[in-house]
Amino acid sequence: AWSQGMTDVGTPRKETLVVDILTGRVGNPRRMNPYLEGNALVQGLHQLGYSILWEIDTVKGTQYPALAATLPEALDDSFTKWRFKVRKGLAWSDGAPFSSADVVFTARMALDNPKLPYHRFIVNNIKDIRATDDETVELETVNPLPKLTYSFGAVIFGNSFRVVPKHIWEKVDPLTFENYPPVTIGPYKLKDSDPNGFWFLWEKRDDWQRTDVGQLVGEPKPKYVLFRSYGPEEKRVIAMAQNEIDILTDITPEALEILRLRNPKVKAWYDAFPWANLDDPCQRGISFNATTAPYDKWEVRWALALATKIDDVSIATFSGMLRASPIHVPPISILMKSYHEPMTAWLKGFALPDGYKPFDPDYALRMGKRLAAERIEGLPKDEAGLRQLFGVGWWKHDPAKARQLLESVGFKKNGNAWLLPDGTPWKMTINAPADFEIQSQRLAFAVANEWKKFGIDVNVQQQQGGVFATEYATGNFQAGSYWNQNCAIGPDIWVRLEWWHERYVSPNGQPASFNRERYKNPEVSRIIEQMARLPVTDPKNVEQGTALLQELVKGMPVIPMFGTSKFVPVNTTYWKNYPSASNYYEGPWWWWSNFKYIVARLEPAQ
Amino acid sequence: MTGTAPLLEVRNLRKVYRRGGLFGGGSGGGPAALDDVSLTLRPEDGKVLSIVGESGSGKTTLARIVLRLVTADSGTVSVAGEPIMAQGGRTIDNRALRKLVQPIFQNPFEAFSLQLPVEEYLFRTAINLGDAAMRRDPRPAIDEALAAVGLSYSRVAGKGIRAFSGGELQRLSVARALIARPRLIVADEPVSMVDASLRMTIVNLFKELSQKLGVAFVYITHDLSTAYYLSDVMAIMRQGALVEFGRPEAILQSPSNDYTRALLDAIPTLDRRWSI
Amino acid sequence: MRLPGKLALGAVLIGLIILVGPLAALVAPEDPRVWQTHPRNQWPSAEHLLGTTALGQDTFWLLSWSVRNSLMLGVSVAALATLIGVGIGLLAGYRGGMVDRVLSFLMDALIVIPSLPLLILLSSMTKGQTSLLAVGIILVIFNWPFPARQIRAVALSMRERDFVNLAWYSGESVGRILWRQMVPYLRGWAVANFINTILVVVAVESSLAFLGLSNDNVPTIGTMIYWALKYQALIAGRWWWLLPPIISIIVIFVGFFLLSNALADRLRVNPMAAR
Amino acid sequence: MARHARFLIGRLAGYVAVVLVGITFIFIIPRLLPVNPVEAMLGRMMSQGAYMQEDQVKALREALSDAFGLNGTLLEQYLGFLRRTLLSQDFGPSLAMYPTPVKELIGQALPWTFGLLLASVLIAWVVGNALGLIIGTMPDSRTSRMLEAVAIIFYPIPYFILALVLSILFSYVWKVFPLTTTVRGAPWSWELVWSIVYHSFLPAVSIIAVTFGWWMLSMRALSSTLMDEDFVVYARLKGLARSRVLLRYVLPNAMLPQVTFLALQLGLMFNGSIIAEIVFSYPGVGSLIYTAILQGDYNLLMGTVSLSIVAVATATLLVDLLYPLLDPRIRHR
Amino acid sequence: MIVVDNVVAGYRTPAGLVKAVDRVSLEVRDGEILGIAGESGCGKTTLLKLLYGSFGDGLEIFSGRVYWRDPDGRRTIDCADFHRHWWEIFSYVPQGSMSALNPLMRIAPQMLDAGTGANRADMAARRARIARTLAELDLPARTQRLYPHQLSGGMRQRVMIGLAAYVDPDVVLADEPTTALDVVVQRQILENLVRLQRARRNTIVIVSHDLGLHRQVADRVAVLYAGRLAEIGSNDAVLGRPAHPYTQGLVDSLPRLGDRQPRQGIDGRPPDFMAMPPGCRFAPRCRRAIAACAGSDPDPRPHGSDRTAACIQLEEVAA
Ligand SMILES: Nc1ncnc2c1ncn2[C@@H]1O[C@H](COP(=O)(O)OP(=O)(O)OP(=O)(O)O)[C@@H](O)[C@H]1O
Ligand SMILES: Nc1ncnc2c1ncn2[C@@H]1O[C@H](COP(=O)(O)OP(=O)(O)OP(=O)(O)O)[C@@H](O)[C@H]1O
Ligand SMILES: [Mg+2]
Ligand SMILES: [Mg+2]
Repeated sequence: AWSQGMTDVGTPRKETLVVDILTGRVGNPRRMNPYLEGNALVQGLHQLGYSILWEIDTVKGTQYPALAATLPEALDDSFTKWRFKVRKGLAWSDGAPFSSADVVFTARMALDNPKLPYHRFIVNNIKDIRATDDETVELETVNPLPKLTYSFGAVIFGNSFRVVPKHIWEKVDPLTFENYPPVTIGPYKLKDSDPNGFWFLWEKRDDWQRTDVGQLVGEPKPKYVLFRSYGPEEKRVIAMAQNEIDILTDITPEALEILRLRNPKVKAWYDAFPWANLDDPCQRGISFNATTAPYDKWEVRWALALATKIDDVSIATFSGMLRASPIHVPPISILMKSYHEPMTAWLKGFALPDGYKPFDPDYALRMGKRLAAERIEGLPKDEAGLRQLFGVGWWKHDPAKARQLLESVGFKKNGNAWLLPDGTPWKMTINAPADFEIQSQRLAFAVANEWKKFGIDVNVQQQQGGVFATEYATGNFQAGSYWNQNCAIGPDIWVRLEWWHERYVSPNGQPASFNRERYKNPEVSRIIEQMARLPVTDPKNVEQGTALLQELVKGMPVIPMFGTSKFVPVNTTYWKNYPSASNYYEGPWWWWSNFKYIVARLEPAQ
Repeated sequence: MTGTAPLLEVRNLRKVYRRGGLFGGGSGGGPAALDDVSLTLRPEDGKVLSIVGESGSGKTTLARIVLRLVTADSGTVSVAGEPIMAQGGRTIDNRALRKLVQPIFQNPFEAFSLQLPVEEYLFRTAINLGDAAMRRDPRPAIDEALAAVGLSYSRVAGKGIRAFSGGELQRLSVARALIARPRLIVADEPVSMVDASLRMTIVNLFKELSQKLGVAFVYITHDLSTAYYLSDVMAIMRQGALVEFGRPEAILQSPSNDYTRALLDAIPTLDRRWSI
Repeated sequence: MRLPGKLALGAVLIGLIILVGPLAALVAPEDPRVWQTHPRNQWPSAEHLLGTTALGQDTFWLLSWSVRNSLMLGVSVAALATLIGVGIGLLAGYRGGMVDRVLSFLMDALIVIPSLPLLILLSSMTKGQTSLLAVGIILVIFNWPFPARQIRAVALSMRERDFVNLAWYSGESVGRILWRQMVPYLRGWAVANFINTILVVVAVESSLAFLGLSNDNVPTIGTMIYWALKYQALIAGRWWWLLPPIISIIVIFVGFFLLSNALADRLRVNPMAAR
Repeated sequence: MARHARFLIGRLAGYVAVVLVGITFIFIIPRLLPVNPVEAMLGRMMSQGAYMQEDQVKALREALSDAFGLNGTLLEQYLGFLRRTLLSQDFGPSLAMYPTPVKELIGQALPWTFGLLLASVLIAWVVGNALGLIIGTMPDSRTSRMLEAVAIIFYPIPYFILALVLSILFSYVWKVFPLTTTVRGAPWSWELVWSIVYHSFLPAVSIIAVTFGWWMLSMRALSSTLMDEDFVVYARLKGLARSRVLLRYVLPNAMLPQVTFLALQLGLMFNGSIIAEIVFSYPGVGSLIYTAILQGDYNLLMGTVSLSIVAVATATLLVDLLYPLLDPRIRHR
Repeated sequence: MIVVDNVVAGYRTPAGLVKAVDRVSLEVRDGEILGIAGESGCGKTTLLKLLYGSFGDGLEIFSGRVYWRDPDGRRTIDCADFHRHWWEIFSYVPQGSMSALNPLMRIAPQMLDAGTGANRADMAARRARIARTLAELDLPARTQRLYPHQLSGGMRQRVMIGLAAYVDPDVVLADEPTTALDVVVQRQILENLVRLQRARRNTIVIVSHDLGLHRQVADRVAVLYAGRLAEIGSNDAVLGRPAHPYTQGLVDSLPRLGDRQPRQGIDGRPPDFMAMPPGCRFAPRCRRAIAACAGSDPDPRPHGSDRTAACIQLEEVAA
C-alpha cells in the first residue's frame, strides 16, 4: 500500500532504512525519559539517540571509547580513582555543544535524586565526580572497581548510564520529565512518531559530523531510519517479503526459510546453512533450582544431561541450525577460540568421580551426516569445518549411565517410569517462555521430549514474560529454559559468570538478583573473587575463566546446550553492506547501542 | 349461618393497571379495572356464581385475581375459607391453591403451548392433581372428561393446538379443569365458541358436577340464557363495578339497572328480529 | 421431506469425526505427542495419511488425538454451559423476585469478571499441569451466564403467557414448567448456543495456547492450530498440518448443526397437524 | 408503586454489588498470580541484556516497589485502591510503562477500541440478525439455503486463521489494505477519519465474520419458532409484504435475547478484542489488557478491567430496565 | 360472488385425511350477508379459510374449485390468487382473534398495517378512519395507544373487527367475531355492520354457532354438519322453517332465557373425521333416521324456492 517510492510516513523509500522494533508496539510512545524504567527505548532512542562512553566491538569482544575519547585511566593502584576524556567537537541534536559537564551532570542528577531508580547504583559506585575541564572527567569510586568500563560502558546491549544534555535536564524534574522530543547526541534525531507507538521516524542530523559516529566512521547514508512494528511474525514476514521493511529482528527458522524462498533479496547472516548468526552472547540450556530436591544433587543433574540426545534436541529446536556447547559460556567465535577449543582436551579427559568419561566429541560429525541425509546444502565438507559449525562436541547420550547415576542416589525405575527416592513418581516441570525467545521455548519442549522418553513425567509450562521472570527470580521453579546466567562476549567472562557467586543466593520465595539457580559452590565463588581483582585487559582472566568453567562442568547447575542462533534477515533491495558472516564488521544486533555504527556503514543499493 | 365458610368471598377488590414503560410506574393507566368489588358465594346460596357484564368491565381481571395471576391493589379473596389474597395476612401456598381452584382461560388459542401436544395438559393434570388411582392410570379419568365435553381420546391423541377448532380447544380446557376436581373452577367464557347444543351439554355437566361433587363455579359469560340456566347467584358488572348481585330470577325478572335491561333486550333469539 | 437428508448428512459428518477422532485415537499405533518419531514436513503419503509436522509427528494421529480431546472438552463444556445457562436463566426469569435477584447477581458477576487472569492463575497454581477437566470447569463457569442472561429475558416475557399459567394450574412443578413449557420454544436457540459454545471452547483453547497456557500433554484442535501457525505452516503452505484441524472444526460444527436441527425438528410438535 | 420502587432499589443494589465484587476480584486475582511487576520489569531489562550489578538490581527493586505502591498490607492497598478509583477514578501509574498514568493509556486506546468494536459489533449484529431472520423464516427458499450453507461453513473458521488469511489476501496478494496501522491526518480532519476507517476495515471485517454467526444462529432459531404464532400467521393474512411481517411482527418478538446479549457485548467491548488487536496491530484496550496481564501491571489491569466491569454492569442494568419497553408484557415482580 | 364448486378440502395428517369440507357447493352472492352455522368442529373455519384463500397452515383443496367473480362477471380470480387481493377485495376476522395481535405493537400501527399494499389512502385519512371505526365499536379512544395485552378479550375482538372493516373491502369474512362480546355490545356492532353493509352493498360472511345471531343479521344461512353442507337458504326458510333434521335439532336446543328446565342438545356427539359413519353422517344422531339413511350420503337438493338441503326425507321433515 505504499505509494510510488514513498513510505507511508512520507519519506522517500530509497532514503529510508526500515527497522523492526524488538519489543513491538510501544504503549507510551511519548515517554522517552531513559531514567524512568517503564519507558521503552528500543524504538531508536537507545540505538540511535544516545551514545555510550565506551562501546563494545562485537567482533573482538573488547571495548573502545565512543562518547569518551579515551579508555579510563586508573590514577591509583587500588582502582578507585579514575580519569578519562570525552570526545571533542560533539554537539547535541539541538546544536548545544557537548562537554564533560554533561557527563558529570548526568551522574550528579542520579546521585542527588534518591527517588530515581538509577540512584542507588550510582551511589554505590561513585563517591565523587567532577569535570576538571571541558573534556576531562575525574571520578572516585566507592570501592575498587578495576572493571569500571563494564559498569559505565557497553558490554552486552548497552549501558544504563546514558549521558543527557545538562542544558535541558537541569531545568526539569527527572522523575516526571517526558523527554519528548528528546535532545540526543547520536547521529540521528527523532523527527516524528506515531501517537499509537507503531512507528518512530529518525532523521539524520545535518551536523552528523559533530557526533561520535561521524568522527569514528563518517557520514551515515540513510537519511531516515524508521523503526516500526508489524505485529505477529506472519505480518513481519509479509512486510519483508514485499520489501516494506529492511531489517527484522529475531524470527523463527521456518519464517526465514519462507522469506528466502519468496524474496531473493532477503539475506541471512550466512548465505547457506545454518543461515543464522551463531554469535549471540547468551547461550541456551536448562537451569535447575539447585536448592529444590531432587535437583540439588549433581548426580541428578548429570543424569539428566546424559539422558539427553542432543542431536534430536537440536533438530527439534531449530532444525539443527545450532552450535552445541558443553560448557557454561556461549560458543561464539571469540569464545570458541578462547575456551571451547582450548578446553577440548580437558573435556575429553574429564571424568565423573566414578571414573566415567562423559564427553562425546562427535556431535558435529553426526549432525553433518544427518543433515546431509536430509539433503541440506552448503554444509562444510571437512571435519574441521563441521566442528567449527556445530561446536566441539557435547555430552554422551547414555541412558544406562544416567540410570546408574540416579539409582546411586536412591531413585528407582518402575517399569518405564522413574520413582523418586521417596517412592513417589518423578514429575518435573520445565518453565519455558511462552511466545517469546522462541529458541528457549522450543528447547524446553525438545528436552522434555527427551526426558519423557527416558521415563520422567515432564511437563513444560509456558509462561508469559512477567510470570516467567518472577518465578525465576523467586526460585519458584524446578527446571527452566532460562538463559540469563551464561552470557559472555569477550575473553573476560567475569561480567556475567560473576553471578554464580554464592553470595547472591537468596532463599526460595525471595527474589534473587543473580544466581537464581541458587547454586552454592565455594570453589566457584573463590575463583570469581579472584577474577574480580583483575583489570579488564589482564591475560590471567582467561586462565581463571577456564578454571571457573571446569568447576561449573563438574557441578552442572545448568545443562548448557547451544549457542543462540539469531535469525536476523535483512533486505538488500534498498540497502547493502549489512554485516554478515562474510562481511563481519559487527554483530547483527539491531537493538544494541552499537547499531548506529552499523547504520553508518550501510550503502544505498540502487 | 351453618358455620361453613363461603365458597368464594371477595372483599373490596380494587385494581388499576399500571401504564408500563421504562419504569413501569405511574398509575394513571386508565380507569380502575375493578373498583371496590365485593361479592360472596355462600354454600347455602348454591354452587354457581355467574358473572355477566360488559366487555372490558373487569370480569377477567376479577377471575385472574382469584387465580392469583394478577395482584390486586387492595382487597381480599378467599376460597372455601382459605385466604388466597390477604392484605399482609397469611395466604395458602401454591400447592393448596391448585387443589382448590382451577381456571379455564378466556382465549383457548392462548391456553395451550404451540409446541406441545395438547393432551399433555390433560395427563399432567391427572398425574399431578388426581388421586392415587388417577396417578397410576390417568386414562380413564381423561377419557371420562373428554367424553363429557363431546370428544374422544383418539381425536385428541398426539395433536398440537392447531389441529383443533376453537370450540374443540375450549372443550379441552373444560375437560382439563374437570380432571383436577377442584373446589372451585373459575371459567372465563368457557363455551363462547361452542354451539348451542354442545354448550348445553357442557353447562349441564357443570350443573351435574356442582350438584354431585360440590364443585363451585365462577362462570363468566355473556350468554345470559345459560347464565340464568346454570347459576345460583349472578353478578352483573359494568366499568369495573358490580351493578347487580343476587339470584338470577330476581335480577332478570326485575332488573334494577338500565344496563341489565339493555342486556336482556339485546339477546338475539330466533323468535325476534332486531329492527335495523 | 428434507429432514431425513439433513439428519443423514449430519450423522455422517459426526460419524466421520468420531471415526477420525476418538476411534482412530484408540487404535493409534504411536503417541503423537512424542516428537521426532518420523522425518519432518513430509507430504501426505500412504505411510503418513496427512504427512508429518515440522516436529516429526504423524499429522493424522495427532489430529485424531486432538479431535478426540476437543470433542470431549467442547461437547461437555457446551452441553453443561447450555444446560446450566438455560436452566438458571429460565428459573431466574420465571420465578422473579429474590431468586431472580440472586441469580442475576451471580450471572452479572461472572460476566463481569474476565476469565483470562483466572485461567493464568489456575495454570500457575497447577504448574502447567492444568487438566482438561479443570479447564473444562472454568469454561463452564464462565460460559453459562451468557445464555442464562439471554434466556432470562425470554422467560420474563413467557411467564406472562396463559399456557404457562395453565401448566402451573395443571400442578406442574417449576422444573417441568421450564422444561416442557418454555424449553420447547427455546430448543432451537439452545441447540444454537450449544454448537456455538463448542466453537467458543476451541477458540479459547487456541487463545490459551497463544498465551502459553495450554498443556502440551493434551493436544486439542485449538493447540494443533496454534502449533501449526507457530511453525509457519500457513505462510509456508504446509496445508496438511493446518487444514485438517480447521476442517475438523468445520465438520464438527456443521455436523452438529445439521444433526441437532434435524433432531430438534423431530422433537417439535408441529402445531399445524398431528404428530 | 411500592413494589416497583422495591424492584428498582433491589436492582440498583445488585448493580453496586456486581461492580464491587468485580473490582475486588480484579484487585485480588493479580496479586495471587505468581507475577510480580517489579520482577517482570527487571526480567525484561535483564533479558535485553543490559549490564547490571547486584546492588543496582537491588536498588532498582526497592525503588520500583516503592514507586509502584506495592508496600503495605493487602488491606491497605485495597482501601487505597477503592478510595482512588471510586473517588477520583484514578488508577495510578502504569507499572509496566511507569510512570505513564493508566488513565492516559486508556484514554489513548479507548477511541480506537470504541471505533472498531462499536462499529463491528453493531454491523455483525445487524447482518447476523438479518440473515438469521431470513433463514429462519424462509427455510425452504433457495437464497436462504445458500446463505445458510455459506454462513455455517465460514463461521467456524478460527478467528486467528481468518484474520491472518484476510491480511495475507488483502495486504500481500492483493495489496489494497495496509499491513499495519499508520494513521495520518490532523486531529479531527476528514483525512484522519478516512484513515481510521481504512485501517479498521480488515479488522472490522474479520470481527464481523466471526461474530455474526451467533446472531444468525440464534435469530434463526428464535424466528422459526415465532412463525407458528397466531399473530404472525394473521399478519400474513393481513396481506402484508413479507418483509413487513418479518420486520414488524417476527423480529421484535425475537429481540429480547438479542438485545440482552448485544448489551453484554457492548459492555464487554471495553475489554477490546485481544487477538484482533494483536493480529492487526491495533492500538486498542485489548492490547493494554494483554500487556497488563503479561507484565503484572496491576494498575493497568485494574484500570482497564474496572472500566469493563462498570460498562457490563451498566449494560445489564440498562437492559433490565429496558425490558418493559421491549416487551410491554414484562412486569417486574 | 364467491363460488364454491363441489370442493373437498381439509388437512393431511399422518393419521389420514381430515376432509373438513366435503363436497360442498355454494355461492356467496354479492351484497349479501351469509351466515354459516354448525357445531363445533364441523368445518366452518375451514370453509371460511377457503373463501379467503388462506392456505398457509396446511389446508389443501383435494378437489373442486373456489373462485371469485366480479359483479359484471368479467373477471374471475381463483382462490389460489386471493392473497393478492387481501384487504382490497377480501378481509378476514380470524377465530380466536384475541391472540392474533402482535403483543409488541400498539393497536393503531397494527391497524394501519393492514392493507398497506392495496389501500394507499393517505395516512391522515386512514388514521381518522381508524379512530372512527374504533369509536363505532364502542372502544375508548385510548385503545389506539394500548398494547393488546392491555385490552380485555372483548376489546381485542372488537379491534379485530375494526381491522377487517375499516378499509372497506368488498368481502368481509368474519369467524365467530363476537364470541367474547357481551350482547349489548354485540348488538350494537352487528347493527352497525348491517347498516354499513346496506349502505355499501358489500358482502359479509359470518361464521357463528349462534343461530340467534344469524337470525338477526343474515340474509341467507348455511348449516354445516361434519364437513358437509346440510342446508342452505334464506334466513326465514332455514331458521324459521328448518328442513333438515340437524337444523331442527340446533334450533330446538337453543336455550331460552327464563327457562330452567334441563335442556338436552342433540343426542350423541359430532362424528370423528377419521371415522365417519357410512351413509348419512347425521344418521346416528338423527331422531328420524331410517334404515336407508345408513346406505346413502345425500347431496343437497333444492327444497322450496330458496333453499337446498341434504336429507333423503326432506318432505317429511319440513315443518
Ligand atoms: N390444521 C389442522 N390439521 C388437522 N385437522 C384440523 C386442522 N384444523 C382443523 N382440523 C380439524 O378439522 C375439523 C374442522 O375444523 P374447523 O376449525 O373448520 O371447525 P369449526 O367448524 O370452525 O369449529 P369451531 O366452531 O369449534 O371453531 C375439526 O375436527 C378439526 O379438528
Ligand atoms: N394488563 C393490563 N394492562 C392494562 N390494562 C388492562 C390489562 N388487562 C386488562 N386491562 C384493562 O382492564 C379493563 C378490564 O379488563 P378485563 O379483561 O378484566 O375485562 P373483561 O370484563 O374480562 O372483558 P371481556 O368480556 O371483554 O373479556 C379493560 O379496560 C382493559 O383494557
Ligand atoms: Mg375477559
Ligand atoms: Mg372455527
